[in-house]
Amino acid sequence: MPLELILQYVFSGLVYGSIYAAVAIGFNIIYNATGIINFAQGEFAMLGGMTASTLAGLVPLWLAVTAAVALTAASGAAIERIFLRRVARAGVLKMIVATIGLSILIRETALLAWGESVRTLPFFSGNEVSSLSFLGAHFSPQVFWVAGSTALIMAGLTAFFKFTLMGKAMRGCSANRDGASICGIDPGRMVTIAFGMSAGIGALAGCVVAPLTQTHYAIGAELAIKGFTVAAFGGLGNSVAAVIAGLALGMLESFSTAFVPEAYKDVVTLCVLLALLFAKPTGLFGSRAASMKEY
Amino acid sequence: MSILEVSGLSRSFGGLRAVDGVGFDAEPNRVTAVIGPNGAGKTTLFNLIAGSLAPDSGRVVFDGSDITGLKPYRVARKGIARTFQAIRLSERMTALENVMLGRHVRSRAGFPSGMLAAPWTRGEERSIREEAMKAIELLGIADYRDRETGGLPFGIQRSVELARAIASEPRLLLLDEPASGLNIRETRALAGLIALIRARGITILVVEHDMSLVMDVSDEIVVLNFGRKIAQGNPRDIQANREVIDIYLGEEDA
Amino acid sequence: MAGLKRYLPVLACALCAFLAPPLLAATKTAYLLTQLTMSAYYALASLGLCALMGYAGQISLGQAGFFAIGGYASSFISKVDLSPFASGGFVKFLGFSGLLVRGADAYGKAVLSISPWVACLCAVLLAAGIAAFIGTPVLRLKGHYLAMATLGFGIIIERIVRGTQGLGGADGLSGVPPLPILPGLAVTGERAARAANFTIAWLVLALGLLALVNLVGSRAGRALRALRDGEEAAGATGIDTSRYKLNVFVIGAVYAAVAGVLLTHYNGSIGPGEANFAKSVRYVAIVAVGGMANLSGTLVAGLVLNFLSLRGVFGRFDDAVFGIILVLVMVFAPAGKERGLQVFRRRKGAGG
Amino acid sequence: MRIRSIAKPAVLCAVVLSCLSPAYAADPIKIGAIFGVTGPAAYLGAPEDRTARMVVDGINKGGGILGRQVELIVKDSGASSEKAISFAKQLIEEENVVAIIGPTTSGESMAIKDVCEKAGIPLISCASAETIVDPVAKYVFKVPQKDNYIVEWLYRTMNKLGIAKIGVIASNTGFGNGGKAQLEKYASKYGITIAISEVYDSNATDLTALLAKVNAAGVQAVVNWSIEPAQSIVAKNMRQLKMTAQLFQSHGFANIKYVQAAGEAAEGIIFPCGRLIVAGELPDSNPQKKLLAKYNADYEALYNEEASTFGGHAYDALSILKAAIESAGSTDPDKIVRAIENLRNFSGTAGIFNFSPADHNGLLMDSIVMVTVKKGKFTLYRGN
Repeated sequence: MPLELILQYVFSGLVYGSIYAAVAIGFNIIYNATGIINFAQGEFAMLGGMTASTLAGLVPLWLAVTAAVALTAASGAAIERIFLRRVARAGVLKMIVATIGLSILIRETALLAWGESVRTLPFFSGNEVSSLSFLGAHFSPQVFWVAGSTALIMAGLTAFFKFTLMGKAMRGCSANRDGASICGIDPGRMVTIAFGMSAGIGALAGCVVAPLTQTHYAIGAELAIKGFTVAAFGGLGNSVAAVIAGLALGMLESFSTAFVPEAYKDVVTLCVLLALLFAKPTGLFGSRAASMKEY
Repeated sequence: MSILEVSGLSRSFGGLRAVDGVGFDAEPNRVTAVIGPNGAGKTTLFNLIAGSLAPDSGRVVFDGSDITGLKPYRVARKGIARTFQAIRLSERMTALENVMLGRHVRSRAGFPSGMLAAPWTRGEERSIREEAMKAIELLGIADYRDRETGGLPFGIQRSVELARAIASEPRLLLLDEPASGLNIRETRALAGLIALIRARGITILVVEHDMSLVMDVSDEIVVLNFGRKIAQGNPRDIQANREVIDIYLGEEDA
Repeated sequence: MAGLKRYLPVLACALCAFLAPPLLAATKTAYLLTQLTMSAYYALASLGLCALMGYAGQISLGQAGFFAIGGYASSFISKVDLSPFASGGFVKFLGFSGLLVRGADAYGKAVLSISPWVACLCAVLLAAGIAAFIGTPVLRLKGHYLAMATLGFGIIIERIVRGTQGLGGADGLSGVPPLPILPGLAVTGERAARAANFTIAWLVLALGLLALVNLVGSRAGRALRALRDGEEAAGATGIDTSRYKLNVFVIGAVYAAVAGVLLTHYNGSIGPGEANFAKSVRYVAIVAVGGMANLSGTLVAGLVLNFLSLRGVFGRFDDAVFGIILVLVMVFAPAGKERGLQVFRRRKGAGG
Repeated sequence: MRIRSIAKPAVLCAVVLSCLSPAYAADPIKIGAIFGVTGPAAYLGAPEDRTARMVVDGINKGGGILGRQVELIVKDSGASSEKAISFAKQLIEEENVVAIIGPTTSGESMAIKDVCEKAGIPLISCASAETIVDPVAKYVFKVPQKDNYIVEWLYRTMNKLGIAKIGVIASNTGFGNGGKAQLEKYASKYGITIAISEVYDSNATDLTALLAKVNAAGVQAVVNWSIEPAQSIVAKNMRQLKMTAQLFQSHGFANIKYVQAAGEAAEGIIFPCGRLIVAGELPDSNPQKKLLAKYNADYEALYNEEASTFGGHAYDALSILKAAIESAGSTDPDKIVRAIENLRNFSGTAGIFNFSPADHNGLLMDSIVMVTVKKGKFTLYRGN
């Protein structure tokens, strides 16, 4: 295969990978704080993209994106407060079923609010046709925004969890819920904040990718499945691993196009996930402890 | 000839050697107790024998056949029954149904015959029910028969668990801290039950740190400390054993 | 649950199978038979999932995958034209044993195909085989991983049936032949056979319920219920927990495959929509609203919800209704007694 | 809105009319409609649903058909064939509809083809798969253009532009696969070699990897056959990959939203479709012009979004049905079918229909024009 083609696959793999990684990070934050796999995580990305596209018509792009992220974060926290607070501690089976129901509800409301039509977001730099090239491979400048935002999210999270008081409190709460509450940390509030943060991160991922992939009410389900695949791939709860696994999966998907028709791309990804789950259920970098958290 | 031979059994979690080269034999239809202060590795040893934990090294031989590291259900099928420290019953099933579960190893109706309600299974079901009722009457909990175990008092739940173990007609019964959560009156009743079970020719291995129960029921005592066996003998010798007193300093009159 | 009380739902279902057609004909509402027949088959698939989720406590988000395997395999095998291989030994053997059917395709060309009975049997066996094959590793997983693995399985099936030209791609397979049962009686959507097909569907549903009611009351059923309430305790009483989970997983798959086969022959066609994630979620919602470990509850919920959905009562909110059900059932469902015991255990702390 | 009935106004008119007109059967003519208003085919089903309601309101305001008001019963099948079957049987046996229009997708149409044929109820499908009308079923028609006409227009244009080596990509839907098959079938006839031909997932959100592979095959043009948003994504990805190949789309691109989504990348895309979206540029002599202009204006006024060819299919289905009932003078299914088969140069949004017992689609090559995009607007393509 010629070098440009390989490089081309690398760049498209980078785009896929960064999107999945951002959604996977959202999964991990909620998983760490609550042990819940939030199947509605994909819908947060959809909400982010759709809100931004609506606002982009009224206000400058950067404001539309920031507002979309903030609004979605708020709705994520509210959803946890209203719905999931009562369902919490009801056992794994009920939690999964509740979040699936929630993702359907969010999607249907989005259908009601925005209709079935497809929306897009202006490119952050340049427009649909602007393209950069590197060693013969061409790609849209938006790719830097996508990869950059994921890197930004990673850096921000590491800093948040390491240096801020709330970050440490949240880590304490996820390590031992009862222990944390003894030291005066309100686990309930931590969970709400976790949902808010992961909703915001999902929304940012949704906004950054919208110019490339466009967005409509039903885009969330796909993202959730891929995001979870990456989270499980890396090891539930481990966000650094999620980024590595995300990029690995992205490359796998884009290179698989060279051998398998694109329509079977998902079959390849899911077969790899299933093989991994059977071989090492805790994921590539996961530890036994991380997977024991599913109370 | 001893019914249970444990030799060189050890298991560590990360750096901690919870059980370190423990070996002992249990004589048929006698009560062997394993005691030791908290964290001595009693429960770990118990789980290694019962099969819910795989040992790092060592052997467990039951009635001549090696059961080291066998899965719990295979251990149970060899004729070893066990109870759990925190009672694990099916709350949404009645006491009778729970005890009937004990007959699982003694019956063989499978999925197909179950779904087709094959005629021969009716006979087996009847015998399962009868055997279970025998164990329930033996344990004196007949009038709780049709009540869901979730709502029963703690002592009765313990009896149901014992009845379930007895119903499987085991040759060896493993009791994991049976006295935990029981008051004085219930512990004394438990001692009676253990004697009753022993009289039916069932060998008992009990892990317990309630000294009054241990001294009352056991024929042989194994003492563990920091994962190692430090003494073994009949209750009187153990009471007089210097080392045992040291590790229990001041515990004597608890 | 001893005694004959637990067989009442089975009796009721069987009675409906015979009484409903004349009753509906009398009240001029015989047109409801179609949707009631289709709902019965979907309820059968939900029953299989109820055994798995309610009685063995294992979640599956891939039930629609098995439904589709049943439907697609049966329609593909019964439609494939064997005339080019007519000289082959195997085909001669089939002909000799009376398993071949002569017919004509849409263009009137003579076609030699396997009798739908053989196709139907192969389809169910295929589903059982796939369930056993993937069940072994999958059922070692717990909670989220199990949900994810079954979800992944479902999507793989959906992508395969949607992407394969041989299976009609996104249009699915149509022109599926009727499934003859007795001379003059066949599973088909023909208007003349409407009442007979209703009876067939509800009898099959009654039999499916009967088998599970028997199972729950049997030795294996007790073991399943113990497994659900505590896998470790069940193991200690001699129950091979992984084999039992696998058995229920395969039974659930067989129920879905049988439903898939019969409904496909009844409808005369099957589309990739039968395998998608939204369908699996519906089965989960029906089991959840039916009360998780409640066979008759699942049956009633399956019939009612599918009937309303098939009549278009929910209109464009069809998916939304099932989403709302899931959230409400989970928010208001009792947290389950096992929660209580678990809290007790944590406070006690393990000694020794 | 379980049964989206517009019974209330219709019944009112019926009452008024019945006391005026002789004791004519005042009960409304029931027409069934099955559209995928939600679900994967929402971009087609929703405009079809909105158009159908608009057309029926118009018919009823104009006195209905044969003096009887029309009751349109719309069912949202969400593009799933099992629901289409259930609704078809319900519409036929319970609602006793005179005819059914829709469904939106080919899969659903094939599923209920036999149901309508055996029940003897006319079905006018809004889906384009060739197998709906081939083999011909007496009661089953379809209004969208034949795939092979679209393909032959594409290949004629390529011949004019001297393009001989192309890449074909299509979504794995009935629409996509149908088009890809026709493209492969007619390629040799026009001396076109297909260097690479592949299917992608209908809800694909990024096709750079696939297009890089297509580009590496050294093609002069790419044909993308799909109805999903992927159409705009293909356009953007090709420009981002600096591909020089000319992009051809299918008639699925005839919705201005896809142009808006593709932005500048849409410039210069060429695709064949009905005349609806370029109605303004048609010469006044064109018989369709008045009709298209009216449909565009009415639709935009009512739903403030531009009309699309997909909505046009519902428009044609209903107007053909109305014309057939009126010319047959009755709602008897067999009379309606014969009337449709005798319809000659009937002007619809998709083209001029000429039905016959052997041709239940009625559209010929001339129903299609080549269109391109200039400055974000559709315009007739007049050669290079």
